[in-house]
Amino acid sequence: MDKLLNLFTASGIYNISAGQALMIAIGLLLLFLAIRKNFEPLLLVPIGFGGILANIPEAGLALSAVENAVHFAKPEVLGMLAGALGVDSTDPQALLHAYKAASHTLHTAATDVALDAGYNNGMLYNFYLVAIASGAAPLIIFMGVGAMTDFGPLLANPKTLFLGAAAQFGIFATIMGAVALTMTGVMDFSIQDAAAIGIIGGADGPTAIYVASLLAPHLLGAIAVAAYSYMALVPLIQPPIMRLLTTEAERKIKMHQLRHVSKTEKILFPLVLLILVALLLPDAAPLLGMFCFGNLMRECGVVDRLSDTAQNALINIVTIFLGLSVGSKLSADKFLDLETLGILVLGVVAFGIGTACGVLMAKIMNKLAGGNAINPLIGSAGVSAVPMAARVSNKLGLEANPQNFLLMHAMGPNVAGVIGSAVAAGVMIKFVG
Amino acid sequence: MDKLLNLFTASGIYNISAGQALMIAIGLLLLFLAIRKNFEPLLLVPIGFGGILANIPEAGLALSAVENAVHFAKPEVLGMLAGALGVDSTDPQALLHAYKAASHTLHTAATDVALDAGYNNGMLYNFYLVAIASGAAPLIIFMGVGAMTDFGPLLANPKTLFLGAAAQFGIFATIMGAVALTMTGVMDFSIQDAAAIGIIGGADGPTAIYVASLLAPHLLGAIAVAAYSYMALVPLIQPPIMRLLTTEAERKIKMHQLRHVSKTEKILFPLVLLILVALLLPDAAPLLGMFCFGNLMRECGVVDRLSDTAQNALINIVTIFLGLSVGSKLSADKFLDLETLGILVLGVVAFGIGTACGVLMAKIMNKLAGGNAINPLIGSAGVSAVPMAARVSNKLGLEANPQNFLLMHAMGPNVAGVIGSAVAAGVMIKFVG
Amino acid sequence: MDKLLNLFTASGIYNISAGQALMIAIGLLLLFLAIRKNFEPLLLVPIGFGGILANIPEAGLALSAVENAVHFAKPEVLGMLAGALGVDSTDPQALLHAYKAASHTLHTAATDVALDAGYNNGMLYNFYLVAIASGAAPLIIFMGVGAMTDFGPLLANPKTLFLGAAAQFGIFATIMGAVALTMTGVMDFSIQDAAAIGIIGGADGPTAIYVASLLAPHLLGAIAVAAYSYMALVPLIQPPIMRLLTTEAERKIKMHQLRHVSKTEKILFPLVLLILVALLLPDAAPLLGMFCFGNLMRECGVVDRLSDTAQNALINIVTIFLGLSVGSKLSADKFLDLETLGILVLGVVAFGIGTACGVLMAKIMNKLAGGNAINPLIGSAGVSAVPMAARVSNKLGLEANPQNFLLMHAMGPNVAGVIGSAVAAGVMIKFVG
Amino acid sequence: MDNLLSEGLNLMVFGMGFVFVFLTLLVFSTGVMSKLVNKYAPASEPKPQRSKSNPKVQSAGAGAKNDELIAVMTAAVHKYRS
Amino acid sequence: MDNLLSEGLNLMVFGMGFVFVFLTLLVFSTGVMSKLVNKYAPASEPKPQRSKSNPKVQSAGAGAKNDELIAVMTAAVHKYRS
Amino acid sequence: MDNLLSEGLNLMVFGMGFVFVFLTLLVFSTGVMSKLVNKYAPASEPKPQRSKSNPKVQSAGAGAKNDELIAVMTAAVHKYRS
Ligand code: NA
Ligand code: NA
Ligand code: NA
Repeated sequence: MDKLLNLFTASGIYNISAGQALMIAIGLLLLFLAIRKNFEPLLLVPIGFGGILANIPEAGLALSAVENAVHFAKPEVLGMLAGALGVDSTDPQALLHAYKAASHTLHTAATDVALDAGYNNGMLYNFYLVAIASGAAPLIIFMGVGAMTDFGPLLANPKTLFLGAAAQFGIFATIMGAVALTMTGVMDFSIQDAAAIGIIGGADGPTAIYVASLLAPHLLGAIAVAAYSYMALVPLIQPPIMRLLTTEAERKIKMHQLRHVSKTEKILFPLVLLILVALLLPDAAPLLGMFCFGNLMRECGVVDRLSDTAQNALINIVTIFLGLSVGSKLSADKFLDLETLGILVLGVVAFGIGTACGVLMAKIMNKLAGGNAINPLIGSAGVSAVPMAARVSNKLGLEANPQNFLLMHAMGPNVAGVIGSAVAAGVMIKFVG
Repeated sequence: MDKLLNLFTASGIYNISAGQALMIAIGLLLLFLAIRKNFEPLLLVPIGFGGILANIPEAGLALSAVENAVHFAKPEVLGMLAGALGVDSTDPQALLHAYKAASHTLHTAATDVALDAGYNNGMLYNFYLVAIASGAAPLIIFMGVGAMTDFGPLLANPKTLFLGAAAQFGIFATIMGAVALTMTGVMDFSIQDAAAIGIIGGADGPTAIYVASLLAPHLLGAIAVAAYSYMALVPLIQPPIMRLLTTEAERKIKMHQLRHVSKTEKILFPLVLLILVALLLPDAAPLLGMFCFGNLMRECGVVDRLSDTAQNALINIVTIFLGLSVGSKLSADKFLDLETLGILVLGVVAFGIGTACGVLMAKIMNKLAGGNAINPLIGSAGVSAVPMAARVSNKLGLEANPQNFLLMHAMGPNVAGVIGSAVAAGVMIKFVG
Repeated sequence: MDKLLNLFTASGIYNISAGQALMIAIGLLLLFLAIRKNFEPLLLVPIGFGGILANIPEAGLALSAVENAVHFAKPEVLGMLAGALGVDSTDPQALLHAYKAASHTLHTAATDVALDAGYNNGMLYNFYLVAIASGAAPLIIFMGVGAMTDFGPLLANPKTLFLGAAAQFGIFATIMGAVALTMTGVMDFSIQDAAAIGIIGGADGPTAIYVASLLAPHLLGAIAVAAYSYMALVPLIQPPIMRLLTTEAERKIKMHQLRHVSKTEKILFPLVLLILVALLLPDAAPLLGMFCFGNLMRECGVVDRLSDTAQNALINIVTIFLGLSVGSKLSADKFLDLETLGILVLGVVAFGIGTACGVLMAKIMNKLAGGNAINPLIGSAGVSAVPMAARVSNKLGLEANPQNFLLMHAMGPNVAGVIGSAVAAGVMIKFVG
Repeated sequence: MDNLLSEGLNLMVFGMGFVFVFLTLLVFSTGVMSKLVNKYAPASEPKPQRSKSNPKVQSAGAGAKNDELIAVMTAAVHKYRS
Repeated sequence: MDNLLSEGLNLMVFGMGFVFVFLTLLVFSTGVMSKLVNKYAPASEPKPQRSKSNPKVQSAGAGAKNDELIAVMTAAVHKYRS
Repeated sequence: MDNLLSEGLNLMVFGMGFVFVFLTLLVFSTGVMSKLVNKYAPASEPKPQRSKSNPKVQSAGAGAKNDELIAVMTAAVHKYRS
């Protein structure tokens, strides 16, 4: 009878909090959006599922050994944790607070206490350590993205790189938005938080996760969910802005066919980019280095089996664990917060500003080029969100003129946007990391 | 000359013990069974080979750094190990005993001493740490199994879940068998050992390895070998029991064709199962969570590349290292023990009881349904051992009536058995973990 | 303004050293050789790229947390590092020296200080830890090579194993070369260094990396680059030696067609080899054990999906990280050294001596067999460098006699050379490891 | 000893009981789910798979030829991959 | 607070500036690279791909048949791999 | 120094010796293994591979056509996988 009671008091149904139930519902919503609405399903299926797992009451899948120990709150364990962390109180909240702020050495000491007491890291927490805290997963995915990227359209018209630069203004404007929210007392973001939130405007999933894991790991869940959701919403977010900022005549501009780009140029481009990174912004070296490496494997033509693996088995494996790990940050106590709301609002603003700046830059470039050379619609593709944003440019072009195929022209700014946000990421890591 | 002597005294032929020779022979036997008799070769080839590697004298491939240090037994190292572990004696056996019982902190201290003295973990020990001690490999394999499982037949006839429940009685009966052996003084199993042995009756490899790694890691080798061997022997173990418990008339019963199951049902099923787990048995969440995740990836239709990878590259990679890691537990000093014999005997009993209970439950359900609706032969498939047990049901059905195709009907209880044993695993982890 | 200056003083262009610029040029040269000249591109593309990444100024991608902390040289951090490492001086060079020589415990203490101070391992350093320092990557690649190797030609004519033995003399002669350079005061190699350099003569990449990582990790970069470069140069290095040592008549010798080898022989061979290793040379067990395991998976015919994965996804993934990790050892401060020059010279000598000994042994065997049975050209294939060396034998055979196809005959000594150098590796690890 | 027995009995009774409770609830939930799905989101007719390629193929030759084609292809693919 | 504002402004100005500087340099370097490549290592005519297999195939049947073949094969391969 | 020389010599002599001893034993063991296998478990005639599909294929068309088929398929498979 005792056992039965034990089983019941340890069950989810007895322990579930309103927050956990809500987060499970949010996880199901993400799955619905991914499966039925095709919202970036490769990431949102694992993230949504991981979010549900992270909120299973009493399972502690997303908690570290120390957090699990605090959750079960045996007085003698709490006492030893307080000793290890050097705090006076054995209040669980105070312990968790001290644990989060702890240096590496104190963190290790607390972990030793928890392991000695028989508590373990949850499964998702281990996935998080290996995939994200190590920095490995976003970098490996970036390598795979590099191996999937064709820089041909960019090389045919390198000036489209300016569009990829302009669209990054969304990132930096959003930082100011976060600063403003803090200064008006609505929210409380540090400059690191603000930078990590801004990167949502980069419209590039792995970059956002990488930056958030370095600058603001406690916001990672909300930032990743916002980044991928808005990337999926690009076909809804961008068109009104693009129509507002362009005239019908501009949307009708037909662009010259792109020149043929030789194999040698494609091989040399990742090396040129790498050397520029090496000379100017070492902090972007991990991201752009892996990206260039993937692209070189693709183009060099002598390591096709490695390139194949980087584009398939390896990126798929890493995506599964990255998604589950991001999901682990959707636990109720971390996600259900006013800050998450702020992040979601700021994120969509970032997308909008980036889109607008890309279009405006394209208009300027068109003016400078005589007014009939560059269709401003390709500017919006500079936010990245490859290849969705380029398709949106193409679609609006076709609406204005059924013979106006902008897809290849928009691929240039589109991949430029990936480089641009990785550069922006490097700057932010350098300044506030 | 000195060197030559050195080479000889360090060679395997000079150091091999009778136990190691016997275990190498057992490894070769497992390879023979796997390759020539087709006994679950995907696992038994790596396990058998790992078993041989683990018994190479002086190579210490399956030993931790501390065990290697104790093996070479330099007095000053033994002294420091004794200090680190807080024991008085420097007797190797006493040290090993203290090391096995050590808390995390003492374990780390001993490992530091061994590493400082220049000893290292053997290759297989490292594989074991990464694949099994972390809990990752069985869970990833379960995800892949989920991605390979079609719940269509189960959804068409959900009542077959009862067969998957009944067949788990083999697990719990075996626990009592292990308890009885201990109470009569024949063997000496703790309740954790008994539970881990019982799980062999679940007829599910990854579940058995997961449970054993949590409850009784010292029995892992024998339990895994028993589980996979008996799964391979299902076509020999089950038929006599099935014939004994059913009448010719019952075996001739033809079942109705299964209804068509819609895509939406298949997508929702893993989520329904996940939420039940979340509400009722959080301790089964890692196993069933990963299983449901794999199945959702399979059925949702929008992440086929992840599902493909989970079913192929990823599960194959993990299987290789899981098998070698299990093999590392076949070292002579751990495997050659009276307990192993007990485990092998109890395991086959568990299979038999599970089979019988499944068949009996099917008979009861058939009676309740009017006597001509459910062929009791499909009950035996409830032990899992997918898809072997379902094929056995089909084969006996065809023997009784050449037009009686039971395969699809038996697939329902077959996959139900996987769920059933994972639930049983969760209960045991909850109660005695 | 301050920020701008900050950005500039932290940029690569401000900080780059002549050594780093030179190493980046060497990385580009390796990429050129790999991509344009087809020098073992599967390894040299990742190694070359990793070498460039490792030399990006200020990025510290190839440095450990402690090395990064020392690089930025904050006085209080240096003071704490000196305390942790137990040295008096806070001079960066002295600290790095003490760090390299530190025991496991001191190493951990220094790492804790660096992590507490906010420094982290560089990306490539982490790859190195996981892939090479753990020993895993070369072993997994060896498993994949085993799964790709057909021992049929060797089994048809097992005497060709002697050719694989003779060609290993290159290894041991090179050790004496390194000893001689040290005794004459030109360089300063320890016996471990000499052994690791010698293994270049084994003409087998993973073996060379495995041995170097155990015996002389500081020389790993140069040894790996030399090994792969010379393997790519086999068609240039070997022919003059082969022509010098053989007569036109010998080169014209046609060999008997090889007998058919049964499946059972192919399955048993890796087991026979494994048991010999177990009995005679436990120190070669990791390398040859994984090799035999891969080959057994290939030949046994019941685990094709594991064998496929070992030959494709798994080996490709590991190759990517192995290559980048080796590249991390090409940082200017470690690579630009007189020793590297010595290694490059000794390596080519090793290849030459190995080739010569293989040919001479084949001549002796031909004499003993009556003078018209064994074409001495197949002896050079005994160095391994599979399958390049066998192709060279074939090419020279065809030059002498357009009907003389030696390829299959040369495959025997070719794979024998792999076994031979792994055995030599085991002996060296045993004696000086 | 006695303790071990009672623990074992407990584990058997509650364990087996829980497995049945859980799977009974699963039978029930699955049934409800299926009913709801078939009521509110009934599946369209199960489509004959690969309907697009079949006509093309059939217009090009008899069925026997296709089987043969597929057999050869499978062999080729198999060879390629192994 | 004030500090946060100035930090944010700094980050915006220098960050955005740096992104433009970097990408401008990349435009320039890429242009130089492309010019050098096309001057010193001009690409040969872009070869029509799979030119070797095409003649063979075309001699063996009409183009329509090939499409069909490839369709069937792709399906078979797809089936095989999934 | 002297020590290094003797260590080097030792390593060379014993190392090379051991490699020869080991491979000699391997030659011997392999020979014994092969003899036993061919005596007690002689291989059946080496089967011409794909003998099952060949007749089928051959009845369906000339050999030349098959080669062509396989060429196309290999190309398709290659394309599919890369
Ligand atoms: Na972007
Ligand atoms: Na089961
Ligand atoms: Na060799």
